[in-house]
Amino acid sequence: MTAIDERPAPPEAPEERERKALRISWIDLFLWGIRIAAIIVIVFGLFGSISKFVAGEGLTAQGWRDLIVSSLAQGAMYGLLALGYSMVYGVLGFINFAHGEVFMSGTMVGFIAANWLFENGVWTSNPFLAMFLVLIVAMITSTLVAVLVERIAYKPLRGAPRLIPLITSIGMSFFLQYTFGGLFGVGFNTYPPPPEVIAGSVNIFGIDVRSTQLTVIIIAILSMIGLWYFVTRTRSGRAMRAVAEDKEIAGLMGINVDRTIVLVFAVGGAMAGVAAMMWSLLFRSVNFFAGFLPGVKAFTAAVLGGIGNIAGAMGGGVLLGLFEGVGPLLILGGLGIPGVSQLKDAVAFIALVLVLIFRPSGLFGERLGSEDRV
Amino acid sequence: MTTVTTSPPRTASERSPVDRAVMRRVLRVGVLAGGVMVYTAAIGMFQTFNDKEIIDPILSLSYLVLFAIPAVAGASFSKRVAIEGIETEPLSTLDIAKAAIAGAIAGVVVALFALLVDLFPDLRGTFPKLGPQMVRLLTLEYSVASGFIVLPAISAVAAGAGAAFAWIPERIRRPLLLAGASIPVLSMFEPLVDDLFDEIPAITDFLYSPAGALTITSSIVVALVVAGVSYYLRQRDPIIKKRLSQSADVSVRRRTTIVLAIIAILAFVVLPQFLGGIMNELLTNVGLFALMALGLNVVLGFAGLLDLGYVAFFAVGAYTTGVLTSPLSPTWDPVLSWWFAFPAVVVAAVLAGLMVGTPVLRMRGDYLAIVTLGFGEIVRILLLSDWLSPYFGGAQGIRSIPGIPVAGTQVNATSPELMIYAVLVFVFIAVYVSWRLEDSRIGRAWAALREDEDVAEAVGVDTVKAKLLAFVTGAVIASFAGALFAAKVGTVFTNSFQILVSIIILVIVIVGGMGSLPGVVVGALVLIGILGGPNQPGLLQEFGEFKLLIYGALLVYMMLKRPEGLLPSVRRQRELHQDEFLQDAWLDKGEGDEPQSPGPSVAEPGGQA
Amino acid sequence: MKSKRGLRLLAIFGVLALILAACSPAEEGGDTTEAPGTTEAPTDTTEAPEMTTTTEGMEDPEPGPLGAVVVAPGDSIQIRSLQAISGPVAFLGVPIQRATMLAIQDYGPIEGFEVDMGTGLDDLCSAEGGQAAAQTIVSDEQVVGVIGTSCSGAAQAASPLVSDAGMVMISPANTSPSLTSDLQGTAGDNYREGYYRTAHNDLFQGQAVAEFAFNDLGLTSMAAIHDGDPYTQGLAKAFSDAFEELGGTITTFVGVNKGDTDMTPVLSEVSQGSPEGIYFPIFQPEGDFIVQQIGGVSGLGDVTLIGADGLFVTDFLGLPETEGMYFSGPSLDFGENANELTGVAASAFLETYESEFGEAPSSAFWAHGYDATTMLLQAIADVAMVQSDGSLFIDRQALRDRINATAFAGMIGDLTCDEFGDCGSQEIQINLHEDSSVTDLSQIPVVFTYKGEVG
Amino acid sequence: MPLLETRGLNKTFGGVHAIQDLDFEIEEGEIVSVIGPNGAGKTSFFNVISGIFEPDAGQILFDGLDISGHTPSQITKAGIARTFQNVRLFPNLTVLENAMVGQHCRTSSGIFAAVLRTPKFRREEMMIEKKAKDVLGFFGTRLVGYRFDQPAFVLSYANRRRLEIARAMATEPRVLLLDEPTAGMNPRETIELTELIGKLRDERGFTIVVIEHDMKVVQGVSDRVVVLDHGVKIAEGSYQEVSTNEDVIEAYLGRPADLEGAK
Repeated sequence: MTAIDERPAPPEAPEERERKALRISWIDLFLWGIRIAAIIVIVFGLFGSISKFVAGEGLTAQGWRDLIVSSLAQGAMYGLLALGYSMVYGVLGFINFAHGEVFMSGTMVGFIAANWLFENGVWTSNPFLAMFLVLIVAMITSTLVAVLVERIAYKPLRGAPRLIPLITSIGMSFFLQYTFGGLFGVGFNTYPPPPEVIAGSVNIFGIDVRSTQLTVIIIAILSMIGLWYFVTRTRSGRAMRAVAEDKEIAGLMGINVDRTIVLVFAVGGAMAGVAAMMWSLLFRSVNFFAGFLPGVKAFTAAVLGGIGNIAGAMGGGVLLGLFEGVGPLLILGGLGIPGVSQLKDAVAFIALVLVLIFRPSGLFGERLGSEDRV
Repeated sequence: MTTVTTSPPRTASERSPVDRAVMRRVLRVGVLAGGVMVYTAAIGMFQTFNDKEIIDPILSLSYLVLFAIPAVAGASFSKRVAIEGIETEPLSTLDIAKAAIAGAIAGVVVALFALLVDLFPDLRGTFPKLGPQMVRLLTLEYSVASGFIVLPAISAVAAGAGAAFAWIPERIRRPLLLAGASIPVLSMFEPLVDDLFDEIPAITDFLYSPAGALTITSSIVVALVVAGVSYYLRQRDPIIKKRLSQSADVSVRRRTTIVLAIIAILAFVVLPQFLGGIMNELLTNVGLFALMALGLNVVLGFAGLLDLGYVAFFAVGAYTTGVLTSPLSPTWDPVLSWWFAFPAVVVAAVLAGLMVGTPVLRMRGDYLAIVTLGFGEIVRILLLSDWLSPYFGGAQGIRSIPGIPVAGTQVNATSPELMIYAVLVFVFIAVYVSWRLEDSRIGRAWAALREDEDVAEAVGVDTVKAKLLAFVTGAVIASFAGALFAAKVGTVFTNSFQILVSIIILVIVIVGGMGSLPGVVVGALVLIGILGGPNQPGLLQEFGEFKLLIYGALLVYMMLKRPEGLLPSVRRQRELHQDEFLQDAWLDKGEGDEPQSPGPSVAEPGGQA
Repeated sequence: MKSKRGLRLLAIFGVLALILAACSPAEEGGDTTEAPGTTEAPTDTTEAPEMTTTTEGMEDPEPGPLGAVVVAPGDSIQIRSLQAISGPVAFLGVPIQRATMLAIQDYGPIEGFEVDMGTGLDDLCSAEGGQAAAQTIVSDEQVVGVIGTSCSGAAQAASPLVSDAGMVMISPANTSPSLTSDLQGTAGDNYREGYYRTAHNDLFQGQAVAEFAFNDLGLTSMAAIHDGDPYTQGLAKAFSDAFEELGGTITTFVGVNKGDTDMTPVLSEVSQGSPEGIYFPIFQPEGDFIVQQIGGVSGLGDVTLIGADGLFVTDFLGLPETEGMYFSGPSLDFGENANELTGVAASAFLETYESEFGEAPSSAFWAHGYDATTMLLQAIADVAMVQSDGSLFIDRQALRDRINATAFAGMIGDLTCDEFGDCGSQEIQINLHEDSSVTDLSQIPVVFTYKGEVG
Repeated sequence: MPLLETRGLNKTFGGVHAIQDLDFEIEEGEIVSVIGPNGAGKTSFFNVISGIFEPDAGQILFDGLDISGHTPSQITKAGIARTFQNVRLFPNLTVLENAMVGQHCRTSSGIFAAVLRTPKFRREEMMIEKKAKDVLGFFGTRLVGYRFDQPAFVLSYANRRRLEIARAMATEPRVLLLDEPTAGMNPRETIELTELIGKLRDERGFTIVVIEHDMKVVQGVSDRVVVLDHGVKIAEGSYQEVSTNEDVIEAYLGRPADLEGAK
């Protein structure tokens, strides 16, 4: 044969290689450029906002506080939803796109319960019982839908290339959306107004906080504590962590992997149910499409916080809530851009891109199974 | 697969009619079928489909769909999984009986549902589709009570027929099935047929009633003709097949492919001349989506990068064209012709591809999905924003975009029979480019990247470059679609660039077959042509309301049952049917023959390989 | 290498060009309406040869520059309905489509020819959707006119096709100034001959609200919120421009995104400028979120809220937070107004509607739809001529001329068309909503009326 | 001047020293075995050289130039190719395509050339195929003929190893890093491969570094043996020298079977 029988010649002249030894490729340069630009934009924006604030223009201190509290409430909801994404990713290593629809199912069926309770007077006469019942209904619905989706769409795909369950979940997401759209109609259903007890606002440390927002934040904290206890202190929780770490070994240790996976979906679903209840307090209007954007945002939150990390999901959610609630006004507003609230969603996604450029494993670090680590 | 492994094979003598497992299965299938029937009614599909007659005036689409469900369920009773070495149970009348019982159960479920809706009219407050009209239709305009007799009876017959179908000898079954299918197909494709035989109204007048459905007479004639032709062809079939299969020789096969491709191209070139405005409009939309799907196919099918914000490149193409060519575009004054704007579109797409591609280069594979989705939204939001409206028009979009000037005329929507050629030219370019790239050093690098990124890097593939190249190629192809879209529609608004578009392109690529060029084109033809795009009506406008439901269901179904797509690429087929290939390779050992590509119907092996 | 590539491209184009060239003569002989656009020659002459052969006493009419439709005896006169009948805007389009249907029934046959609307077409509230549907319409050369579209964006893409085909298009719901004129005598960028509308022009509504807020309410600084929809953004812009023209200040002009739920950020942004009033001509549910969340934003405690027709719906008015709000919109209190062409009063129409479809109309533009349809039918009736062979001859140019001269009393008021197709009554009114237990639209008092004057 | 040389190489993973102050060199045309107990840092050594990990400190000189910090593809292009401990092929590509991918870094046609099928591109493609067939032919009849068009995953374990080596050869390297090339092979195949490694140098002129557990192979192929333990080079020399070195015996004490069993 020909060339290869001879000694392969050095492919390039040494000088040329030497020049390439410059480690910084143009991609790194580009990324550094983005980093620096981001920092400059943020610094200038902050500076602009602060100087405006000092000059007595722009938002008042109370205005900022209101904005932050409402963003926190919104963020807490993202956080609870993010848990579902994070846990499923931690265990199965794919994005369960349909999780937003799991949440939506909770809000829709919760609406039936709330409406029924309202018509029967329970909503006004016994608000806490009513809210609790709605919570239970939403949680049960979301859990059932989550488990059903797992059974129908994901279980047969164990071990398939990871793109496949991801695409399946996108399909499932649309299927669920339009199923609910068909069942409930595409119009908006409005929950009855929140009961009197939480309709006003309370004063905490001198800050007026709307009671609904406070309730939402409290519920989120309680759910997080409950979940933390479940995951760290119970047998099933430990099984979940073991399966997340290594399915094969967990199976060898006598853990029923399939059942644990179902449990993960169930717990994620239940948390989505809680978020559904919170949604009904905060926004009241629901329709079949209500789950899509919160779902995407919640996944963003999960990635922000570091996927697979339960505390990270919550932290990521709260941060995302702040980024998109306060960010536009604080940063972009400071730069003098008009109509910044319209860019809210763009800010949320840009935050995601920036976080992944600065810290690819999320702000609080990833916790992934052995096979998913890079 | 599961049913086979759990129940040991039984002989006829052992089988007892009161076998509890059998009963449970009958019940389960019946309730499931009933549930699906109820589902179609509860989401309103059943009622909507009633507007479309299949055979005027005796059969509407709604009843066809409704009773197809027990028929399919019934057919499952006479399905046998063939396993080598184990004798399959022969079909028996008992199967039909079982199917009929299951069908009856399904009917009862539906009747119960109708009763429920009838008893609680308040349900309509929450579930708007559950009204008296639905009950009336569901019980075939009889009373609710008689529904308990009529529905189970028809469902039982449908299910029994479904089961009995397997009894019919193969050579008759096929023509029968085709004849049966031809009636709804011809009825639903009425606009197409109407358009094709525009000049010969005698044909359409004979076939269709004023409502646009087949008449009783015409459906009988159609069924007979189709059955006859297919029976005749089937007799001759072996000869043709033999001739084709003998050409295992690669060069002959390649020649066949080329001949087929030329025929297809000629058909595409000639066809628009015979079609009216409606069909050309439809095909133009198909072409635009095919173009985008071809682009996504490079990114996803070749390089394995899941881009959920692909619509962003479409938007970049459309907006660049709009800004440069429209006299109304704010800020940008010179009015360029489409041809001069085109290079700018390509440049903008390359830049956009790099902008999106670079930050995600080092990210984990599936973060890519969410980040690209985010990019898609960022682009849309920025284009819509008041902030950038001095450049992109914001909510008012960019209007008065001229068409493509060709030989003194403007090619745009007012000349659909020319627009289609513009789109076809670019589809051909995209197909040609993808085809050439796939079988080149770059295509192999993408394939390696898709298989195993780390190893690809280790054997000398510059994965950064390969990824960016994929992103940029995909972006440029999508921008072609955008440029054509802007010229065609004449206005661009951001609501044409929703996430939904990305998802639908994804469905096209998946359904057609990731990495398969004919698959992607056929996928676009089938999905956009029949169901339609997000803002584009398809041939079957009756499905409009349930378009996205069907898209979602299709995506799930394909992933579960046929992940390689309708016309799979060879590599995908290998990947998803590795165990079958291994078996074949084992069987072929020593023969020195290349493995036959296994059909989808090959029995799956009992265990994982 | 380069030249080779060029050669191949050339070859492809060459082949295509040859094919086109080969086919074009054949086309001229055949369906001429399928290749409209470039020539001003008559585009529809399929029935023309027949006409010249008739030799009965009366001279049969010659088709005008846009051609003519000839309806054979026994056939129906074809008009089309093109509305948003699926998706989120269906609430607007469905009642209009139904009103068109009922108007055709009420009007009855023209010269003994039935009028057929065909299947209602869907504009999908998008440019592509409108264009695709228009393609369907213009490929049937028997179609005389179109009632549509619901959305301005759809009309911008559809009207060139319809106009080029010589047909007329009357929209009951488009309000964008670009489709007609700027009210100062300059044609809008998307104005096409043969386009008319019975809906009001956005500029009037913007002007009305600005005058009301500035003069009557005495507000000097206002904010405007839209939702990124061309309609809401256009209206908010029209308002802002008019308000600043009057001497007021627009403190913030901002959009929310459709699907947004948390309005605190946008309201905070608005609160920065401490406006005295907010105009938000948007839809539900974003409008709901705004009124529900505005109480939690400091500095916006006692601003005057003004909504528009999109929020002037029963559901929204039932919210306790909407008390004290103003709503701008076309005059929708049709009461006993009757359409003089059919003699049907608005109240009678509503009764028929409810008995026919089992629900009240989900938006008030049915009346515009009804009037638009009768306007078209009346014009057809006026220009249609029965020919010697019993067929009906409708000249397209004559039809346009006739519609330009429209003058009749409809349900929405007096209809006359200006030279750019604005035919609506242009009456804008502002309602004050004081009690959330009153949700019947006709019970809510009108506090301001504005009659737009063109020119 | 040695062809490949490391000076004071260091790599730690979360406090664990995978490689410590490693000085290593190999002359052109030499075959050096790297041995050591499990966890000794052998594979980490390969990963650092081939650019998968960047060294924390130290230099990697290839042909006198520092290549540390380059990406794996750049290093492969410079002339160092490797195989993996747990065979990593592109399972769904055909055998021939697997080998052809190896030629990627030796070819340069871009998108336009590929789309337009320029003469240069066609020549290059023919060259790629020829070279791929040539390297596959190195293993006798095992990977040729009908095998060309078979997907890689149908191959037997030993054939996969061979294909991986072929793919590495296709990158036209000067140095071949073979990570346990005989793992999982039966004795007959092992002997055959041992001979092949010799042939790789003698006929094709590659310089070869091989990680090996099988001492028969080590004895059979090595000009020189380097012993690692806990990331530190504890011995170096001919097989005879090393196998009698006390440090080495001590290092292997935990698992004496390895050494003794091999003998």
